[in-house]
Amino acid sequence: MASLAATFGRGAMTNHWKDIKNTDVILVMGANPAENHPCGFKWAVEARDNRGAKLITIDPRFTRTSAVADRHMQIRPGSDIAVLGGLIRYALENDLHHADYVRAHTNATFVVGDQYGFADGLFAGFDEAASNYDKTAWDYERSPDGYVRRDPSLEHPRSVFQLLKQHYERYTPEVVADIAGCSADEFLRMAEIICSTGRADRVGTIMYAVGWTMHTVGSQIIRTAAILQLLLGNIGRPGGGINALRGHANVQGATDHAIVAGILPGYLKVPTPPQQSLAAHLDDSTPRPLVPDTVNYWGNYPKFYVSQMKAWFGEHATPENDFAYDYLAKQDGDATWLTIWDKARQGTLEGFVALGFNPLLAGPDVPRLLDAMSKLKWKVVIDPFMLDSAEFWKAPGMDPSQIDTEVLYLPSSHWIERDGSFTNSGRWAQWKEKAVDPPIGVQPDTWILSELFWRVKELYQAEGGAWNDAIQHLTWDYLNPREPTMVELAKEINGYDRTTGRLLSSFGELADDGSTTSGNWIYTGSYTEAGNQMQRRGTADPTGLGMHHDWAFSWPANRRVLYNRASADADGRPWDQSRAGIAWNGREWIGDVPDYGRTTPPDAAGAFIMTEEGVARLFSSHLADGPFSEHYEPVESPSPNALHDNVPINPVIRWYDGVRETLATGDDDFPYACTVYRVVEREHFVTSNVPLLVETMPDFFVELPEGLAEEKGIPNGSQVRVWSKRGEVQGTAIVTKRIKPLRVNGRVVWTVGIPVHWGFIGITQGSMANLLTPFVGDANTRCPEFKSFLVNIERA
Amino acid sequence: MADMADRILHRFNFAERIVHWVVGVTFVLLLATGLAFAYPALFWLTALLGGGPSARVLHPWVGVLFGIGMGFMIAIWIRDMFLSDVDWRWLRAMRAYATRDSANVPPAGKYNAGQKMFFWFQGLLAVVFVVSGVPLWFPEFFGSGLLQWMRLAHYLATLGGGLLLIVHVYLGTIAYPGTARAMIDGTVTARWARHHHPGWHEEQTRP
Amino acid sequence: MADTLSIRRVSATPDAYIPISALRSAGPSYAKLVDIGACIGCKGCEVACKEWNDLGVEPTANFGSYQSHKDLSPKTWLLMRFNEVEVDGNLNWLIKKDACLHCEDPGCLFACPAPGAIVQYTNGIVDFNQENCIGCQYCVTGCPFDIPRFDVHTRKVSKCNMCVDRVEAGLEPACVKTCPTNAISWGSKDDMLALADQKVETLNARGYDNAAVYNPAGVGGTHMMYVVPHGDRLADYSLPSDPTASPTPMTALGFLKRIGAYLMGFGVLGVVGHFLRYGPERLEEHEDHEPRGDTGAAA
Amino acid sequence: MDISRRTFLKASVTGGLAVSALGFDLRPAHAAVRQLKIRNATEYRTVCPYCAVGCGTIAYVHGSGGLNTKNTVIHVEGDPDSPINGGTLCPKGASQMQLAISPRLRHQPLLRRAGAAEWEEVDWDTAMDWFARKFKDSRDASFRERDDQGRVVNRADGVAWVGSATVSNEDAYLITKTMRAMGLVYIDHQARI
Repeated sequence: MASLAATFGRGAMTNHWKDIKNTDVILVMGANPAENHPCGFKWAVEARDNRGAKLITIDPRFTRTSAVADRHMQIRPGSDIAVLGGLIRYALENDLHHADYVRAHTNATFVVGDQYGFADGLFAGFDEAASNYDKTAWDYERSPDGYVRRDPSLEHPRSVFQLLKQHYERYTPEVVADIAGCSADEFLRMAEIICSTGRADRVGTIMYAVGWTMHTVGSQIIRTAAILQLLLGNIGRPGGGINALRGHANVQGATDHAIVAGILPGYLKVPTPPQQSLAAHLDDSTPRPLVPDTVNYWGNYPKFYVSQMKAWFGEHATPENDFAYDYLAKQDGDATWLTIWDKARQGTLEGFVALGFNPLLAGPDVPRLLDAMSKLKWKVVIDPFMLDSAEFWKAPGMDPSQIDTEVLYLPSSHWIERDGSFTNSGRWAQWKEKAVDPPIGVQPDTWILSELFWRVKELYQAEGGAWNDAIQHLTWDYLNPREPTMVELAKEINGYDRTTGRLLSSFGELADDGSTTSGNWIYTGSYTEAGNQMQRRGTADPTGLGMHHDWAFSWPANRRVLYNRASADADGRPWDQSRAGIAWNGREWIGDVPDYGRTTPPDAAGAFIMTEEGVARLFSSHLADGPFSEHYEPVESPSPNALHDNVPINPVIRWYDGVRETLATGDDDFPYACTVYRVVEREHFVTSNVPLLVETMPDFFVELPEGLAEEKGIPNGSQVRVWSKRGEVQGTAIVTKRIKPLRVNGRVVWTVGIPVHWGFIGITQGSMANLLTPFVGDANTRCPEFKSFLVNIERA
Repeated sequence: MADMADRILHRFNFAERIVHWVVGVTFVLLLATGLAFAYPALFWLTALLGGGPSARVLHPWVGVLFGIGMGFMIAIWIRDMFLSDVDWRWLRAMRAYATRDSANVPPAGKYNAGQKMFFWFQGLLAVVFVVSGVPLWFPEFFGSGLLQWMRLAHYLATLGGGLLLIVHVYLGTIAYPGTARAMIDGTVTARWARHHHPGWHEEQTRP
Repeated sequence: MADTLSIRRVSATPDAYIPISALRSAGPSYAKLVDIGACIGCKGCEVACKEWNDLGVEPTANFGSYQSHKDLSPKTWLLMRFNEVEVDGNLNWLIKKDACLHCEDPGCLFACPAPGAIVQYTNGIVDFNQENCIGCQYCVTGCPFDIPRFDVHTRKVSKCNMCVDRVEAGLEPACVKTCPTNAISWGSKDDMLALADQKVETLNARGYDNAAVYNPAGVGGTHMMYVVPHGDRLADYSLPSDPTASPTPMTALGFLKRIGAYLMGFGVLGVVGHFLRYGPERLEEHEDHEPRGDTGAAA
Repeated sequence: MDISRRTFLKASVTGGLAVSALGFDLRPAHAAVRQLKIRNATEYRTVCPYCAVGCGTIAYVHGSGGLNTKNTVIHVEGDPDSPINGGTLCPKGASQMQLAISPRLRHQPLLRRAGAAEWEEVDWDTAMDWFARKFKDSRDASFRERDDQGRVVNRADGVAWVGSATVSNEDAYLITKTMRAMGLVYIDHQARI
């Protein structure tokens, strides 16, 4: 999501599930929605059958999505940027981009400073010693008025448009074919379909998921796609967008509410040590407009931050103490998933709590995780089912007597035993009713969390200890303080006017003087004086576009399509009247909830209100690894980098200790590309407790191409062993026509695939896929590289 | 002559009678339940074997008994059942036999040609029953095309067996009194023997 | 009794026994339409079928396929079959929902000897009534699609009943309800035929020139129909190209049974007639006759 | 041959052996249609717990909710009103009932001591005391009010909290609020997008 925010200002699926029915072209890449989001995928099939939309898949495998697609192109895992870069080039070379849109709604017109450059696989500003970029090298050029210089003609050689053209010039169909292993002809056929939407009367969508994020260049893959969609004028429009398909019921909500390193609820930023005062934090975190005509909505950051502190610390958050600014920890450096495990492995992390999560199987590099877990002093696992992570000391090959980690397992209640809301991938927060009470002996998460809070708080009161004002002063004004209700929490998230005590109805009402509270500003409006908006069940669809404004609540402000100002041209006329997102009627915007002032005239500001540019960023300095994307090979690759073998892999990857030694080098011990995925019958690990699902997909398997199976003497259905430099797995061979050999840089590359769903606990057991995966992540998000690594294979 | 006519001759020994009745009883049960399966109007006959489901279960097992009985029967009697010249003449004179024109019926031995033919037909049908019955017993191991033909064959055998049974029972009971006792206590009167099986009678009464 | 459950045919029961009330109202005729071109093979229907009908779980093992079971079973009435086929150089993953097609002329029902074990409702559903099933498996033999499965433990045959309990309550079958991509549709047979034509047109427009509706005439049409993208390659979907409810041996058997009934009837009448004409044989009458002819053969 | 089996039935009965007028009772055939299993269930509208499509579902529950009763989920299927899924569910969604009432669900807190080869059962009170004690001890041991450069950081680096993308927004919010107040920064969940 980092890259969507870097491009558009918000990191979320731009459109929503039902909106996909409005499209003309669906590119499914880095995702397999038929497998992982079947009920959302129905809208793609609907578009295909009812609108004649073209449904195409680009994937290392012919998937169940491909089974109903119009075309499928097989590529090598990890070659996505090359393919997407090739599409950008194709669109620009053939003038297929939506010129009016690009001029009106992107930073194509912006002029970049002359210090910027790209050569030999490196952008300007690379610091070899620190392995990172000095991003000031990517700054825009300023006019004398202090604002960015713009060239509406797009002719300026350092205009973003020209730089973009120049940057992707190298991604010719032949280069794409060489890197991805497809044929140039097949690529061109795909390009023709995808780039057919660069017109006002056509619109295309992209569905992606972890097939893109789980790479060392994951963020930049998505950036490339976002650039493509901007060039084709597909962002903000019904039927368009770049749609991130999330994989758990409330990934979106849990991210919005920031169970994530580095952010606070509502994508506010976690303070850092250099920001020693609230003013310093707000100054760093509040962007300044780069052009005069931008809404720059993040300019309201102080209101969101202060309101959150008021929600959390109430009367203890005062102007005098910087609204309890020091109550929150200041984070130094990265604190994500991989870093947590690295800290555990180094022994600096003592305790680890996993709630509703099975980290051992969620990898990567399970042997390393087992080592890290064994070094913890204590670990608590909270889940309705027993998890492999709770019994890691019983994992195959482990000797419990050698492991001193104390482990507590707490059985918690289920989704069906609680009310509350889930926010789906399309940002719809939907309230669910509690159907039954939890069984005797089981406690709800809220109870467990409250008990932990109270017992820790009481321990501090009884015996003192480290500084704990924040704990003592944390607002906990629930009717039953030992178990807050979901409604109480929902209202706290929404926020109150502290003067009147009334629930707020919009984040527009938030103030930075402490007079309002809001636990999460983007959810303000979800539980108002009019009631629980997330529980609404109105099915009316007056636009016919499937927006359903009366169903549940869609953040922000019940808006269904993000950036919908861009669905209309500079004058506020929809690009396509039959698929109008919003339209200017001379007085106000009608249609969807406008992502713009309701009565702000079309020419008053740029369409992308969350960026300081006011427009979407084709060129963005918000990612660590470049303002444009560049193809880098996976850290384990069967091929040299065809573009610049001196910089084969992403140069700004963060390396953890001892990881490089666990990677296969260019030798032939590990000749095959391997990728990991889900199957529809399972969802990660919890489904190993569901008999009907175990029945439909019982065993761990290895999917391998017919030719490779023949070469290796592996009959279909036999047992095979697959091993990487880190570990090995064994499973049933599914010999398939659905994976073909690819010709990459002149040599044949085979791909094998394995599913992620098995562990040593469950109705059936099987190899853990993450025994194979490397402990390395994306340069921005540190999302692990699960999708492309090297293995060898033989008959077991 | 009268004493002589009333003399008792031993026609079938105990083993033969057991075999006959095993085959007879099982065949009647099989025929009844078979007809029940073939004709919905006769489905009530399954009650003989405890109703539909148990009739379906038991019918093949009864069939096994029938098959075993037939096996013994064939083993015991086959040597006596080859047709002689007299038998061929007998067959040509069957109409005389049926119309009680005994003067024109060639003299039979222990078995007349009709009985011999009955034996052969019954043996042939038994083979058809068994061969077609096994697949129908275990249909899961056979293709439905084959099974359909087997059903047809099984039915044809049933039809043949049923018709034979009608004639056999009729002739063995009310049409020719004194016959049935041969299969009850194993004896016949010399008179009966002399009339129906003069050759055999002569053999038995030869001093 | 809802009209939808009016009985149309009952196994091993002549039409004369169907109550007049059942014939009075035809009621709606339902059909399920499976658009193979929209099926993603997610097995949602397979699971929903098992869950709704409480069929129970069977141990399975991966045998080198995405397919869960090798075959239908008494506990698996619906099975997604996966087949990878190359057509004109293009790979096709043919995924077929295998379950009872609910024939208009049901071969199973015709073959069934147990009265009331198989019932066809006027709404088109062919249902097995296990209470009356005798376990002979003739229905298995009679089915041109190889659908019914015999349970060796209960000695009964079972198959998809089109969720007749749901249909009777005004709901669609569980598989239809659950299908994520709307690949299974439900409605009156007429509506489904019309929808099928539309879907074929859509497929034609997408380049599937041989797209076809599978509603085979040999069984009088079916109440589960398929829209098949490659209508010229039915075998790849394991769909018989010319199924029939009356295969030759069964037709012959039907004839022979009629003749056989007469034959056996005449057989009985014949011996009765013979007895009436000739009566029991009285040996005393023959006392004085010695049979003629030699006794050489017996000697 | 174009003679249906039906005509044979007719013929064989009418013209065949003695026509039995026994009369076949059709009632069992009707009764065989089992009653709708959800007919007396209470409906609760909820959301599928698996992926992030957010399919609306209806949980069918038996039990009146009376003082002496404990209600049970008997079936879950799609909510036809939902504009997202329109009542459809994938195999995972369609089998939710088995997730809700699985015999594999645990009802007992368990503690594994250092070096132990097996779990021991503990009651909730002991478990939560243990949890709070460990949490506080590690927080105390790792807490830093100021970093090496003397800057206020108020941070506890000794404890990490992960999860979860499977809890509700309200629980997620409470987790963040509580753990941030505790001074944790090592906070993450399943988000990989």
